[in-house]
Amino acid sequence: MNGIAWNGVSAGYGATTIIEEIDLTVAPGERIGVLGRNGAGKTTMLSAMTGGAQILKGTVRAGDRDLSNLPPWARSRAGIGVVPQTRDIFRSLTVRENLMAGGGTAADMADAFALFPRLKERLGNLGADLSGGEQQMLSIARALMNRPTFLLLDEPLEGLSPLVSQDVMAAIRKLVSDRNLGCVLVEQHVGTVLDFCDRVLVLQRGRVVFSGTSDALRTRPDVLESAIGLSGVSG
Amino acid sequence: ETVKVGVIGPFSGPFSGSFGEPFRQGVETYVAMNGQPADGIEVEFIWRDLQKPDPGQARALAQELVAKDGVQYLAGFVFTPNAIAAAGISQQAKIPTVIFNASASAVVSQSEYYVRTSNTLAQVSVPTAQDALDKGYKTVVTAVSDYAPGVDAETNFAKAFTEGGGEVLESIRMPLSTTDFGPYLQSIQLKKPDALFVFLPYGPPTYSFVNAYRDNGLDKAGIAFVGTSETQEVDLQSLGDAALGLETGYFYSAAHESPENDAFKAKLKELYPNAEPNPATVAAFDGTHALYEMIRATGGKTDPDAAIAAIKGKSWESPRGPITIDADTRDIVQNVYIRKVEKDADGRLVNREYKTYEAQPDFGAQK
Amino acid sequence: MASLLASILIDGFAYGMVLFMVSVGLTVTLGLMRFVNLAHGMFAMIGGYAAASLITMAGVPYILALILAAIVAGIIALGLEISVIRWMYGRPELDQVLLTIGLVFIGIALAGMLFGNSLVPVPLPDMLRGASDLGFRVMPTQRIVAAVVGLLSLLAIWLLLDRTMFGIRLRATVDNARAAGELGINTRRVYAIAFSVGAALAGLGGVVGAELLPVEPYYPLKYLVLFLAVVAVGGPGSVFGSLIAALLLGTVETAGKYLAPGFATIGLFVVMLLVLSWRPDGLFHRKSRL
Amino acid sequence: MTSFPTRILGDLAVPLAGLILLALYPSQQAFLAQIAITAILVLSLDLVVGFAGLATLGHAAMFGAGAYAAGLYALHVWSEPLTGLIAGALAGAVVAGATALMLMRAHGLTFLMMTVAISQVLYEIVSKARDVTGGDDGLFGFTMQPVLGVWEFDFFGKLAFWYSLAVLWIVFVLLRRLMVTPFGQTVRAIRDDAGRVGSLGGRVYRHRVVVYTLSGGIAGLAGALSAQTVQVVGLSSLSVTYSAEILVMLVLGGTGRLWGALVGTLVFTVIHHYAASIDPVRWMLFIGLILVVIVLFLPGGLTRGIALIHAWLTGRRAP
Amino acid sequence: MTALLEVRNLTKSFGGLKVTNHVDLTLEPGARMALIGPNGAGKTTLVNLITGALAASGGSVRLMGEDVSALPEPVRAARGLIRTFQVTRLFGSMTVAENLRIGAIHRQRRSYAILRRTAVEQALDEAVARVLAQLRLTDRADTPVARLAYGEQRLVELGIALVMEPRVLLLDEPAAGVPQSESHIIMDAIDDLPEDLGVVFIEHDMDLVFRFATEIVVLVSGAVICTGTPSEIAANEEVRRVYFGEAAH
Ligand SMILES: Nc1ncnc2c1ncn2[C@@H]1O[C@H](COP(=O)(O)OP(=O)(O)OP(=O)(O)O)[C@@H](O)[C@H]1O
Ligand SMILES: Nc1ncnc2c1ncn2[C@@H]1O[C@H](COP(=O)(O)OP(=O)(O)OP(=O)(O)O)[C@@H](O)[C@H]1O
Ligand SMILES: [Mg+2]
Ligand SMILES: [Mg+2]
Repeated sequence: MNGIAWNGVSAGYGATTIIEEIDLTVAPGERIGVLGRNGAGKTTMLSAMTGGAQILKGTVRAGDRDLSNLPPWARSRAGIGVVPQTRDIFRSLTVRENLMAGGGTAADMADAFALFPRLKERLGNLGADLSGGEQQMLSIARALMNRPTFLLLDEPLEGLSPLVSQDVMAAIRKLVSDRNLGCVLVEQHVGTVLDFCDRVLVLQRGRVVFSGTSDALRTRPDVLESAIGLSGVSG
Repeated sequence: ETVKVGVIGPFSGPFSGSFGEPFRQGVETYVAMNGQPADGIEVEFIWRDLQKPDPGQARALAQELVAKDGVQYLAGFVFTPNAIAAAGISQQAKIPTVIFNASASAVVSQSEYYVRTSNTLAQVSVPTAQDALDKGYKTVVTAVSDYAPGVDAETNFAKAFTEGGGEVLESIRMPLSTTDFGPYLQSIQLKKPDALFVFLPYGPPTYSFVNAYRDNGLDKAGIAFVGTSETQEVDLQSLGDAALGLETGYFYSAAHESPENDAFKAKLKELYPNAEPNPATVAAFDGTHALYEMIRATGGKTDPDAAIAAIKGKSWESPRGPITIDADTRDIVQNVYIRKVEKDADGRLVNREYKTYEAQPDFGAQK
Repeated sequence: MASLLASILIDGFAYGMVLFMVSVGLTVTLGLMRFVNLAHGMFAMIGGYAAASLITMAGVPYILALILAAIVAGIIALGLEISVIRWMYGRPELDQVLLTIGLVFIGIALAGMLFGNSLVPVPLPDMLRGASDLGFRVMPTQRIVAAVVGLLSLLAIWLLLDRTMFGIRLRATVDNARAAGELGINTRRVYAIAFSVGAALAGLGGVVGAELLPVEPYYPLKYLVLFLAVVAVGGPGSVFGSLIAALLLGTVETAGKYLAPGFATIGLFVVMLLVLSWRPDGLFHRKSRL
Repeated sequence: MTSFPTRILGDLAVPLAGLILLALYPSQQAFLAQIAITAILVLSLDLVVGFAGLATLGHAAMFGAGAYAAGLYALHVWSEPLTGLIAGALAGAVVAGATALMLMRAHGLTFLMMTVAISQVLYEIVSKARDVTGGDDGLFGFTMQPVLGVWEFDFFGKLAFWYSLAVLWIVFVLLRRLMVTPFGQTVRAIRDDAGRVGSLGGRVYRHRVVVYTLSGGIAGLAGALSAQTVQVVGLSSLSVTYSAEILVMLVLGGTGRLWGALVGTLVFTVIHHYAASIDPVRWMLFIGLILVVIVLFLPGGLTRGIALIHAWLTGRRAP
Repeated sequence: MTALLEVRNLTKSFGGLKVTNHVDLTLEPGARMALIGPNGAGKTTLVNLITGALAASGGSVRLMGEDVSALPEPVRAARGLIRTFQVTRLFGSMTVAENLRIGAIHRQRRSYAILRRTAVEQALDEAVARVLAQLRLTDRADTPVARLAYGEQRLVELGIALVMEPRVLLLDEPAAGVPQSESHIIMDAIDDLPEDLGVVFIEHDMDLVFRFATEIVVLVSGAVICTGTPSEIAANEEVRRVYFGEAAH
């Protein structure tokens, strides 16, 4: 088994437990979606994998390795890349330095610019001077620089214009097939998730209330209604 | 009978090396040499740390020593404001107090129970000015640190020097925080005086100044160094060869030749192998003598007026030479020696005395 | 007149280079790492004591002692970083203030116990003692050494921070440690290295500055304001800014000494106030958005 | 919202603590008066550091200004204490208000260094004006009339203690009230995000100037108390070192909560006092260790630590 | 009837980059104007210029007929020109209710009040409670904002603006980061605002834009390329090419 896995994970901040008993395995080349209301624990679930939230019970693993007690940088080197919800770009570094910070080659840099031509134009600007969408592009590009084998995307489309959003989803789809990338997508737009993902996890108050294929979820209006608050899925 | 003496001084902090430790060494050396003041009377010293000028704290410590610890005498005090803040307590509670350092002229007059065994700046700088005139210097520039003792030294030196027919070309007051003295020395060099009169606090400023005096070539340019406390023993060895040949006028040199000084130095070395005998040590040593005199005169009983009467006008032979407590002012009268830094037989630097101005009073009190 | 100006410039430069040398390490720890390191002077002091002991007790040559002193300061700093300072990075600045002041108190007490409460000279070799003749006037040779060491350190740090991946990683870590960790940067190691490099530079400064700022237990507190002034005026994090600030402040104070001897300090602080009112982020600071 | 009895209890805490201390140290009233005066100063510092979020190393400038003003007032104008307090408070407020105009646009290290520069300049001026201020020999030679014409200043510091305690009490109660007013809350908001307050129509600069001036006034009040009870004013009352010392006390106790200022002052001075009389030479080592341990294990200062322990004992979450 | 907000010829460059290029806008009372455009088109910058957070290089801003171009940001805000931030900016040490209270204090001009008066307190509490209820945050009132999930923080961000009872409200991506299911809370809150109020909102979610906007302005490279009703914009090929792609129906 060479995927990443949450094994019975309960996690939170300080003494507060936010998510409970999460089980999920993501194989290379697999696309998993996570849905849930505000505060359901989606971000916390990803943070448990990257090291941002404390694991109170269970383990997170990459292949046979238990990552639970490793520092964030070691988890990253185990192949886990992340696009955080708050973007977390380096505001005082230039775009180029932001991209270089995590490593990567000139070829990776060229890939990044192919995906986001806008970034190339802003190469020497400080992260803080970028527009919201440009920061989001930078955050995605930066996560791809050191060629992760698993990519955790926390609302990667926030602030991106529709056209760019489409490009980003297409690019990630391509990476998944080209590099056999495993991918977890947290996204507000249910349609996008259902279209993109093989399997979907629905969280409600920190617990998994649904786990199955996208198509299976489409046929469960009760889950959509109670856990996501939608009566139907629009395009 | 136990007589308690509260000693207030900087036993920690930046001034502990130049004052706090010497105070303690001076007192304990005296006690080791003389035992208890009399049969059946035991002296107990209570040490209280006061790092810096802080009148509020000084007053609080004095009050506590008197009210809680029940001391009969106070002693110590490096900084003038601290001594002045404690004066009220000394006066009202009638606590005879021996000032080990605080050197403004006004200090002793603040309480009728104050006695001083150190010096004032006027006391040392007036004879130093006379000596400069005797050496034939016609023009000087004065360069002092810009604080009360520096200003006292400057005004008294300048007054004596001009009254004796010399000319002060310029009076420079250097901010206390100065670390780089190069520019001052360079501009002094341009004035081409015969000599340079200096006063700086102990420690780092003195060290930097003396080194800068050499490194900027003033000695080679023939501008003589006229100082007071700059070569005192606490700094002397660290100044190293840069100090060789410097001439100063001050009240105590460790190289003073007398049996009293030899005995004092021997005992000090025995108790504190690393200690240097220096003016602050001697001031505390003599201060302890003054305390003993008062305790003996009162048989250890609380009788402040008798105690203070007993010390007024007393003379004795101190390691520094003969000294007297003036009967009127309760301030010290002592010799001022002109010294030159030389190497002794062991290659250590010493202040060699070669001229004496006898029984100098506090000239400052007269103005 | 011309020679007065020349003197001001020369002495100002010489003094400024010493200021730069003793403060440059702080540009790294406070400016770049944003760790409010009031213990900077302690590492300078450690360097000074190390050099003094090596020279007087072991007879080590000056230049070698200089390098060893920097290494000693760096190693002690590394030990401190691993044991206490590491826990302080994300913490509020005032906590950092309190901790480093605590360290300074401990350092002062230990220095007093080990080396006595008086100053300890760092003996110069004969070659570096005395004055060098510049033709129209002389200048202490020792200052020339300080200037050279200062320029070399400037070059070294500039290379390290602006021309290597280490520099980018350090700045990234400081900017957002969580994101840096998530990108695979070993933030702990980056911090530890940067902190001990900063301390080693302080150690160098302590040795070459010892003629002006003599080594004694209270060194860390006495000159703290001086170190901070250089970093603040130069712009935190800018090594080059620190150099300019040190030269500016050095020259201003020197000019004061020549022109209005009693007011040199006031002049220095007034200029500092003016510069900081004019450029609240220091002379050299990267602007960032709202 | 705290309930009525707790609020009253909070208000009574200062005189209670004063009485307890008096029982513990019956013959050290000058020392206790020092603590009370320092506590007033540290409270005023908390306004700037804790509530406005501006770390300063120049707060003693206002304390010193108040002290010199009160001293000069007693020497040359009138030696009545209460008007002297007002003179001191005004002097502190004037110095703070005037410098605030320049200072309040800065923050962080820049602000810190500007406060250092200002207090150094003031220090140099006072030190040079020897004829007026006595330079570093200190300002002395004044005596005070009885407080309210009734209570005489005694050399044991009895009156000094009660007098300082009363002023401390008033200041503490007023500041506690101030912190929960709209003004107090606005100042806290400015500390969190000044730009955001500006976008809501708040005048950040003006609020900062007001807080700083107010704080300066209280610092000046503390200075005046010190001058009146000690009857000597030293240059060190203006020094950066003193500013640093009170900052350490504040941070030790915990910033941003008035209790912290009181606890920090008390703990620091008492430890210092004991450590310095037990071992005058090595007390710094001891205090240094205490500071390091507290920062490492009680983040946020003593009062935060107390809150954590209290929360743990009562099984609730800490604030 | 004068327009609420009139922007004329507004211009701004950063270095060589022209970020706002002779922009004209008119906002009538009751308008719900969506400002859309590609990333980096200069939308946020435009908001910054209108509120005075950034100084314009040229052009003028009139608020209810009065030229406010020379006024600093707080003064414009005090006259009812209120904005939210694209990246949430809350008072991090405070609870949700306290955050809103800061807004209320400024709205009611009590920021210099150094006495605690019951009447004042009541008025403040009422204003806060009203907005809390509107945003369904009442049970989060005493939670420190630092402990909120991102989406909830977005709600508070909006709440601070609402409590200000603005005349002109500029919202920079108010619904970004809020789940689809909850974004209607935000949009409903905007809908509930008094009729005579003008709202400009920047938004990349085309569902929301077409559902709520009465008027759409498209900004590209700092310049307004077209203005129109939702149906006009949806039909515009140019806009589709540079911005929507497949998204618009
Ligand atoms: N640093 C923190 N400390 C304490 N509690 C937190 C912290 N961060 C988040 N929480 C709490 O954890 C819960 C889940 O938050 P999380 O960010 O995981 O939600 P989410 O599903 O990602 O929501 P959103 O869609 O809004 O991003 C929320 O109730 C939040 O209040
Ligand atoms: N201070 C600055 N210095 C330099 N360039 C800047 C600065 N501020 C903004 N920019 C640039 O101006 C352009 C417009 O930025 P703005 O934030 O207004 O875009 P936006 O339309 O809000 O985009 P988004 O939808 O991505 O938030 C961007 O390319 C940005 O990089
Ligand atoms: Mg989230
Ligand atoms: Mg934007």
